[in-house]
Amino acid sequence: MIDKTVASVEEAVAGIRDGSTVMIGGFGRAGQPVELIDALIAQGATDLTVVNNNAGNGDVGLAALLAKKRVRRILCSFPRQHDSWVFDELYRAGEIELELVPQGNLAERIRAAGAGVGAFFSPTGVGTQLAEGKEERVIDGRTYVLEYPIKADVALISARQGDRWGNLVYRETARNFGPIMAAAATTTIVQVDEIVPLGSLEPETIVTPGIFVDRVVAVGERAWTRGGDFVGGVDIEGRPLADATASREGDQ
Amino acid sequence: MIDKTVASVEEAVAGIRDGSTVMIGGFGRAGQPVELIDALIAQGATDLTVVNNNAGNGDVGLAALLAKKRVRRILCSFPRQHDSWVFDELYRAGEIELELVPQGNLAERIRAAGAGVGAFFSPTGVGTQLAEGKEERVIDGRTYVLEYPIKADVALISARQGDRWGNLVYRETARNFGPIMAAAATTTIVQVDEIVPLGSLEPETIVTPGIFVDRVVAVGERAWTRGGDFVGGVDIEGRPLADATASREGDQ
Amino acid sequence: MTTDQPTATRVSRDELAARIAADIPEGSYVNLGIGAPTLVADFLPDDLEIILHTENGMLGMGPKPAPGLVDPDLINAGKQPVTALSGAAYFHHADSFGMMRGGHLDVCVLGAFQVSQDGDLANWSTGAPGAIPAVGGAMDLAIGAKNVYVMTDLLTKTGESKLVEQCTYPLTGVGCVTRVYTDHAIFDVTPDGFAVREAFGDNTVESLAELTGLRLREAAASASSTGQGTED
Amino acid sequence: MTTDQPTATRVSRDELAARIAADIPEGSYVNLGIGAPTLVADFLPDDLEIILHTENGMLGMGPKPAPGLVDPDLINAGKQPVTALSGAAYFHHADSFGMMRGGHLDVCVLGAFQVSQDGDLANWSTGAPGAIPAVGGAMDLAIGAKNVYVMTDLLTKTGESKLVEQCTYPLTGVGCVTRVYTDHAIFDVTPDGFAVREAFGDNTVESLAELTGLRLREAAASASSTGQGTED
Repeated sequence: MIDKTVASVEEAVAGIRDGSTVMIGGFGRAGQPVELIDALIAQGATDLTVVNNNAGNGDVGLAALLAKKRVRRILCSFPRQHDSWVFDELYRAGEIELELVPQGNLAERIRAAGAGVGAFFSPTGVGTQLAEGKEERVIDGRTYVLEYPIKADVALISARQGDRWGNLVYRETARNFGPIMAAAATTTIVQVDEIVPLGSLEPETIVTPGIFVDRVVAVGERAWTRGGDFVGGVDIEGRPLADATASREGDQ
Repeated sequence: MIDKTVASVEEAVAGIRDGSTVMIGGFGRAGQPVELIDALIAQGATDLTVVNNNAGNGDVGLAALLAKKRVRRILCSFPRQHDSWVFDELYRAGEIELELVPQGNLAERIRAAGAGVGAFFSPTGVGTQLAEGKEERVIDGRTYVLEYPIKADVALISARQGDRWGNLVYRETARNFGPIMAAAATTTIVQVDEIVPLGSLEPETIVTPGIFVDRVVAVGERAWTRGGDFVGGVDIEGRPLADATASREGDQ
Repeated sequence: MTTDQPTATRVSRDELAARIAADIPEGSYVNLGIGAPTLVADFLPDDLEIILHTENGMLGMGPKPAPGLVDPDLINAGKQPVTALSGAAYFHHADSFGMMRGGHLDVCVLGAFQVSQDGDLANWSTGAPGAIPAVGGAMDLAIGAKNVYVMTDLLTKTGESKLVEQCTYPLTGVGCVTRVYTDHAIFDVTPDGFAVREAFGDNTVESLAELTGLRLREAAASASSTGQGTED
Repeated sequence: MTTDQPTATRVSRDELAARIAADIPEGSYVNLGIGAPTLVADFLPDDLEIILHTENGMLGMGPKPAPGLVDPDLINAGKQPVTALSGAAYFHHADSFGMMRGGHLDVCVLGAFQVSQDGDLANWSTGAPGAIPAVGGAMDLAIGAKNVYVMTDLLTKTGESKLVEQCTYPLTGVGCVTRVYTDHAIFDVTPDGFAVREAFGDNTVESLAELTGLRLREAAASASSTGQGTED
């Protein structure tokens, strides 16, 4: 029997080696594998290269991983946010390398890695600083730059449900980088709200087939759903609204 | 109100011009837009370039379009089948041009067209006749050949259900080339078993978003489903089994 | 440019958003960039179906949710909570940017630091030393629609024209902008530089030329409007 | 080669299919090519989960349907009717071939006209003048799995070896074959050419060398077996 489920986030992140390239899913709070990132911090792997759309917010999750100096290099499209002080400080101190990649090139380069494409010509970034030194080519009258795949040793992603074969479905815009990162990494580790019996997921609607997935761990339902249905009652970061806050918002 | 639905297959294929490149979905019988192909034959456009996995079977559908000498050139991966006599004869007589493309390169080149990729390096076909004259490059120790997008003026595809925005869902392996051809053509024309009200298709499970679709026409349920459920009673080409045939098969 | 120009008529940001909204035909697929362009959504007529794309993986984006119904899984590219309309569809990031890069969007509305008369756009970096660079989807959006509209004040806070002969800020995209909506006037980008499509209030081609320091001309009367998604 | 060799022991096609099936570990993702390789499916043990991929867009392919339950929408790459197992998933052609090209399949089993000692495969065209060329997914399959197994008779009907120093037929893929299962023996492709992993019946390295006209050696005792899908 194939069983990719594991019992705990500790087991899920076991064996991630120092020096690994680690993709981390999510765009904002949506699809961020919060529990897996915390487990990676506890696990201790260091000298990492991280691929993520951002470079961490506040003091938790990816920002906490950065604060512990576990990350040597980061590839992302948007490291500068109002609360990205951890990255900002490391960057200014020269303690972290940054490869800034336009978001669409980031996505397509990750997709290329999973799909076995050796390199591709992209129209994005042509004539800008971010294409400096890259090979250019005019094809059919339009200028493109050559972009290479981004592969990873490990992907940490979040999905709504998974089964023991590793088949996954996502929720709304939390899908974002999950499916392409799952395919681009040697070992793909997924946290799901819920593990469902094999056969529960409709074959037409599976977004990530299990072939791309190595380990699945259930971390429980998000605060804003109950029994799979959206119930709200949280802020954009997923924090339950205090009663006071809720009534203030209600007044606006 | 956006309404991409049209009332008839005649209306659906109206305006296809002589000299067009036409993509036709399907792999075997699965996903073949039978009714749209028939309508295209009746519509009369000629001097076409056709992109399809095969080059027609028997005397119907694509084979009938070929027999009427409407197709100047065909791009496909597998033109030779036990019943592809129409193509065979035209090809041997030098009356049709063939660009033979490995199936995975065909799919990826179509995908590249829809996704705005200028060209890509593929490992498929390297060192073979089908890569002769193509640019080669060694990337990360592996050899690739440069492949270019395949665009089309028109795509004719088949889906299970569609709504008035053009959102589509497919059925089983009939999905095949549909989603990528929809994105690669200037005008995408879709036949569906059934047009459903906007909002009936679950947003998580829509495979082709309406942005890629221009016209949707309902052609009625396939012979092997009833009320959307599979009922069988047909052969692999979708022809209803005669009682005699059915009982013979039952004996085997 | 100096700041002691006589104050010309300007339209408010809301008025400008309404003006852009009015130029978007029904059936268009539209991406509204982060910041001021987001305002355009508030002025799209309720009785017209215009489909909003958000590059983090959705078509058919609806307005912000009611209080208490914020869904952290349902956000726009600016990471603000949104809703889904009937007919919405979700997809992953590569499909979403492929949709853009493949030229399937009709209109994209973006902010700008500068737009050159060749349609070059600078909106991602001021090039200030020591600043943390961040590009997000800006470069993809810049090249990713049939019509790339810029929404911006004509002048910076210090009175310099954002329409320029050549961008001095780092570029986001080359020759990509098709039209610029400013608080003073609407400009088309043409092979001969900027053409004034509509001057608001007491602005004239001449006064705008003076404000921008550019050679300007009037736009041809019936320039083609925004393309439709289908080619029927 | 001549046809008057003493007849060496051969295993039947079914026996060979069973032998290949026995070499595929549980949990493997496997694509079985059109023709003889399809037979392997019949010998995969029912109590082991091995997931079959068909390049026309499905993982978790099951056996052929019961009579009267043929579903024209549910077919394999050979256009034969199949079924879907619990846990199956459908996807489009670009995703399906990306899955292959990206190296996610563990095993692919293919037929062959010829295999060279460098692992080159020829199985798509005899190069006969006037023949209609057709390649299908052959070239993608050839480079699309961690282990590419060939299933074939060792000799052609006229007694020529299909294992060769260099292919004379048009190539399907270069250096892609990892192992060849024949009716006479199993051969590994190594940097030093073919190594006999297992000789059936009265075949020996020497008799096989004579049949093929190639320098052969015995395979190292404990060559690594098929890789698993995960790296745990």
